Amino acid sequence: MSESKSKGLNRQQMADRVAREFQDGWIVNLGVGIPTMCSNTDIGDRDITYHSENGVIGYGPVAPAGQEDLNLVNAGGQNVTLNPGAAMVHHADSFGVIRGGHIDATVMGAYQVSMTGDFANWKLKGQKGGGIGGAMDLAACAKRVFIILEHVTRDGSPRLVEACDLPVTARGVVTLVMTNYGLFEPTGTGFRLREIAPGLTVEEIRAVTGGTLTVADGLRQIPTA
Amino acid sequence: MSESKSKGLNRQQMADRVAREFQDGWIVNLGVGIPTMCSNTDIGDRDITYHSENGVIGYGPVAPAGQEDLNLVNAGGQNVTLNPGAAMVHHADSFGVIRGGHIDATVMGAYQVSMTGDFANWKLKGQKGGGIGGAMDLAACAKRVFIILEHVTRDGSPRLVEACDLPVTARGVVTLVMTNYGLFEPTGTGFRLREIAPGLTVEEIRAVTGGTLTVADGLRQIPTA
Amino acid sequence: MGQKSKLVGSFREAVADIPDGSTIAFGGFAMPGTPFNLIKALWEQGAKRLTLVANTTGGAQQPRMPDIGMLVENGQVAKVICAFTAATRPTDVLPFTKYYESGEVDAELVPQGTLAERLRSAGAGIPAFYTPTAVGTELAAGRETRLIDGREYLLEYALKLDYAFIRARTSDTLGNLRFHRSQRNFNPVMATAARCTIAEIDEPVLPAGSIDPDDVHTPGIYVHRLVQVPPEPEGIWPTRRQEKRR
Amino acid sequence: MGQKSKLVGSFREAVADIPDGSTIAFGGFAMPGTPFNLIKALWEQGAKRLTLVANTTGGAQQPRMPDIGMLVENGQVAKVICAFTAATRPTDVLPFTKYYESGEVDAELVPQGTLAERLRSAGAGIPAFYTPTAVGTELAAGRETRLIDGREYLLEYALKLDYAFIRARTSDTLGNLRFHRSQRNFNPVMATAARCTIAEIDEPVLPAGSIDPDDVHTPGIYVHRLVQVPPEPEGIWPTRRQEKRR
Repeated sequence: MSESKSKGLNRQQMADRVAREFQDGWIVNLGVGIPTMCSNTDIGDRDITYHSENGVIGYGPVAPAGQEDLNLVNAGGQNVTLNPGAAMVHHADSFGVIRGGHIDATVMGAYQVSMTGDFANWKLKGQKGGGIGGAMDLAACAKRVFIILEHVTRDGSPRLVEACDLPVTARGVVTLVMTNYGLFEPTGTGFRLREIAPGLTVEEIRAVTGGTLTVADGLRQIPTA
Repeated sequence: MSESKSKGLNRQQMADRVAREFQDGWIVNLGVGIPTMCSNTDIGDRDITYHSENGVIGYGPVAPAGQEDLNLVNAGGQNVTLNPGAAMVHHADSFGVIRGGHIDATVMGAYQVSMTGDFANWKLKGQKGGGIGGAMDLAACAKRVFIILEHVTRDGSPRLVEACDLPVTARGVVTLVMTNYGLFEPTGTGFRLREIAPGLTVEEIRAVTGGTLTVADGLRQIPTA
Repeated sequence: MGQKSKLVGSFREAVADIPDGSTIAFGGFAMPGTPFNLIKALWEQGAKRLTLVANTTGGAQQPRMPDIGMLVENGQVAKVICAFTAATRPTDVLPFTKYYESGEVDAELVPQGTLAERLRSAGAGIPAFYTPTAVGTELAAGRETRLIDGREYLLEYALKLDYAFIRARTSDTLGNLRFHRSQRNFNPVMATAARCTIAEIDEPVLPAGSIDPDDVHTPGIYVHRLVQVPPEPEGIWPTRRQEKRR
Repeated sequence: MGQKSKLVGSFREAVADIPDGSTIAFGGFAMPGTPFNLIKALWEQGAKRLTLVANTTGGAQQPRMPDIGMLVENGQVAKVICAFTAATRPTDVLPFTKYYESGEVDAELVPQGTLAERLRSAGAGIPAFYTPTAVGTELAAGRETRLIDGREYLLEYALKLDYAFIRARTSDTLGNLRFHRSQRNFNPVMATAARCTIAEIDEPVLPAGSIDPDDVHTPGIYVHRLVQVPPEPEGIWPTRRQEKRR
């Protein structure tokens, strides 16, 4: 979310690692920002159908300049292309896809994720109103919720916390957390570090992570090639 | 409903009189049986859109023999034609048209109509189960419910009754009742005779009608030309 | 976009793994859009204790086509959820009726619009909704209603399916479907409500992406298996209805 | 079938009779399908105390197009029902925000899927439904929930409209509409939810019945007035988005 210089992975590298979680045949919804970059990642011959809230099922890369269809956008308003076999539906049917449990994974940005799998991404502290968009529907209904965020705030506070102090988007739904420091899973009492970014140590990460940090057996480093 | 010889109007004449109630621009749903015959009536240049439960909006007459599209039927399973500007929707959207209050009038057959506007048309006495189809949705949601039925049963009992003794399809919804004896409106305490069929007297009708029969000022005879 | 073809070689293969006790919906309204070939294959396959969902149990019209009544006669059915357990004309007797009246098969009678909406809700993740339909009738007796803006409404629940059998005119290999005219009926909503949707297709199945995305009626994400309907007599097609003698 | 043309001569004429206090929805998601010309005409017409329904209040992107924010600045708006009262990127400030924060304009923030479903329900005669969305959040505080099959759901009500402003690619004179690509978005459900739907059309309006009945996205029964969008500069069309400087 931030553009500040930070340790560990860059934005595309975070997106790449998350994209490699996608399994053959999945239907995936990518949120605005870093998540959108997942569709740039080469994950071999796995077939992924990308779904966008506005009723686009099966979109492809952003259209090259000059070849945009101005009446075709993804959830972020970018003019995208369509893959063969794409289909258009209206908004109520598109959220029928989401709410009906047909989305295998949704990837979203967030301000905070808690050790119990809550997350917050629609409202800042003290703000009146906010920007919900489709986040609450996706969070409550997708089979898997993957969150991508910078590991710490600009002032160095953890974003992986014991409990969110911002208004939550949904509770207990996050299955995977990708930060510039590593790949995590909420455990209920903290976070489990599954993979670590190059140049970081477990102790460095523990110091800026809420709850108890546990480490996966045979902790792997995230390839960034 | 019955094919027994009976006094007054024949089936097409009943349908004709009801069709003349349709106003320009109306969306109308016609039930199986006599109601279907309303679409044969010439009502001048009034534009009527006929809707069928299975998602046909804007159908026309039954297709001539040999020119049927076997994948196009009305609610009665007849192979119909389409008028210019017709549109197809699926079943949930078709009942969205109905339940959403977009049907100006529905015309249905019935076993009984009560003076309070209840009617019964899905289940016989002592029957287990029945045939509801779209009747309950149409009855509860159309702006106007018109019922066409023979005035008396085969054994001569009234079908326009004080209270239905058959299970009802909906309560308090009927706005107009067409029988072979005349055109009626339920009044709450009986029926008001708006128009009378040729060859019948008010007293003859009163004898076989439930509740108090009132007669419209300047009672007209139904033209049958 | 998933690019693997969903075409399977035969109706038999398409229904082979359906276990006893499944809940299966059949699309169709009168002849259009009815998956006659899949119904016949299920009859041959023999799965038992099925709960079947359709507009009607069939058999009111001539000629007789594969229908729920046939599966009931074959001892495969525990329960039927439909809008007709009897014909519209009380003088027509459905083959199903005697099994229902004897208690051999259970039935849940649902107004047609409520049936369509319960299926749509299952597909769209709406667990329950309110409807004005059937309020004040025997069907609402003892059930929960709610006053909203001064009108009484009945609470209805989503109807989830294990399998949907549907029929369409056109498909590509990914299962993007188009229906012809009133073939559409229940088919699109049943497809969304099922864990596994099997579609029989009238026309030769097209290469992936042959259908313009704006023209797809049912997106391929809702369709899991496709079978091409062969020409008659091997395949079963809608026929002209013959008026029954009264 | 109603055969009278619904085409009116100008955007001004199409919105002339809209009274103060109306509830009006605007279709569109980002630029596609947004009725820019009708929004501009409503701004010129000046109706006040409006309740407006849309995905967003607009103004997050460049170039600025006619949007709810403009009507708010013009003193026409009492309340907005939308999925964003603030931008996705907290660093973007929407023109609407200061009016909302000062209390000059009221807002009801609704998750996007719930908004779409509330509109669909209004059109389809479903007065209320349950959804898993927003359970456990601030939006559900103090509101009615229900446990169904062990999961908690929130009760949501239909959202009826007086007017829907929508935009489509193609129409015949009866208002049978086709949308191009993601132009579709909220437009079809808003059309069903409104007493009066006004559609602006990109391509020359076709004679009645020019669109195959299988290819209609929104049936003409849901569309009451049509206006042809003129070429630029008189008409307003989607443009390439310019990235805002950060």
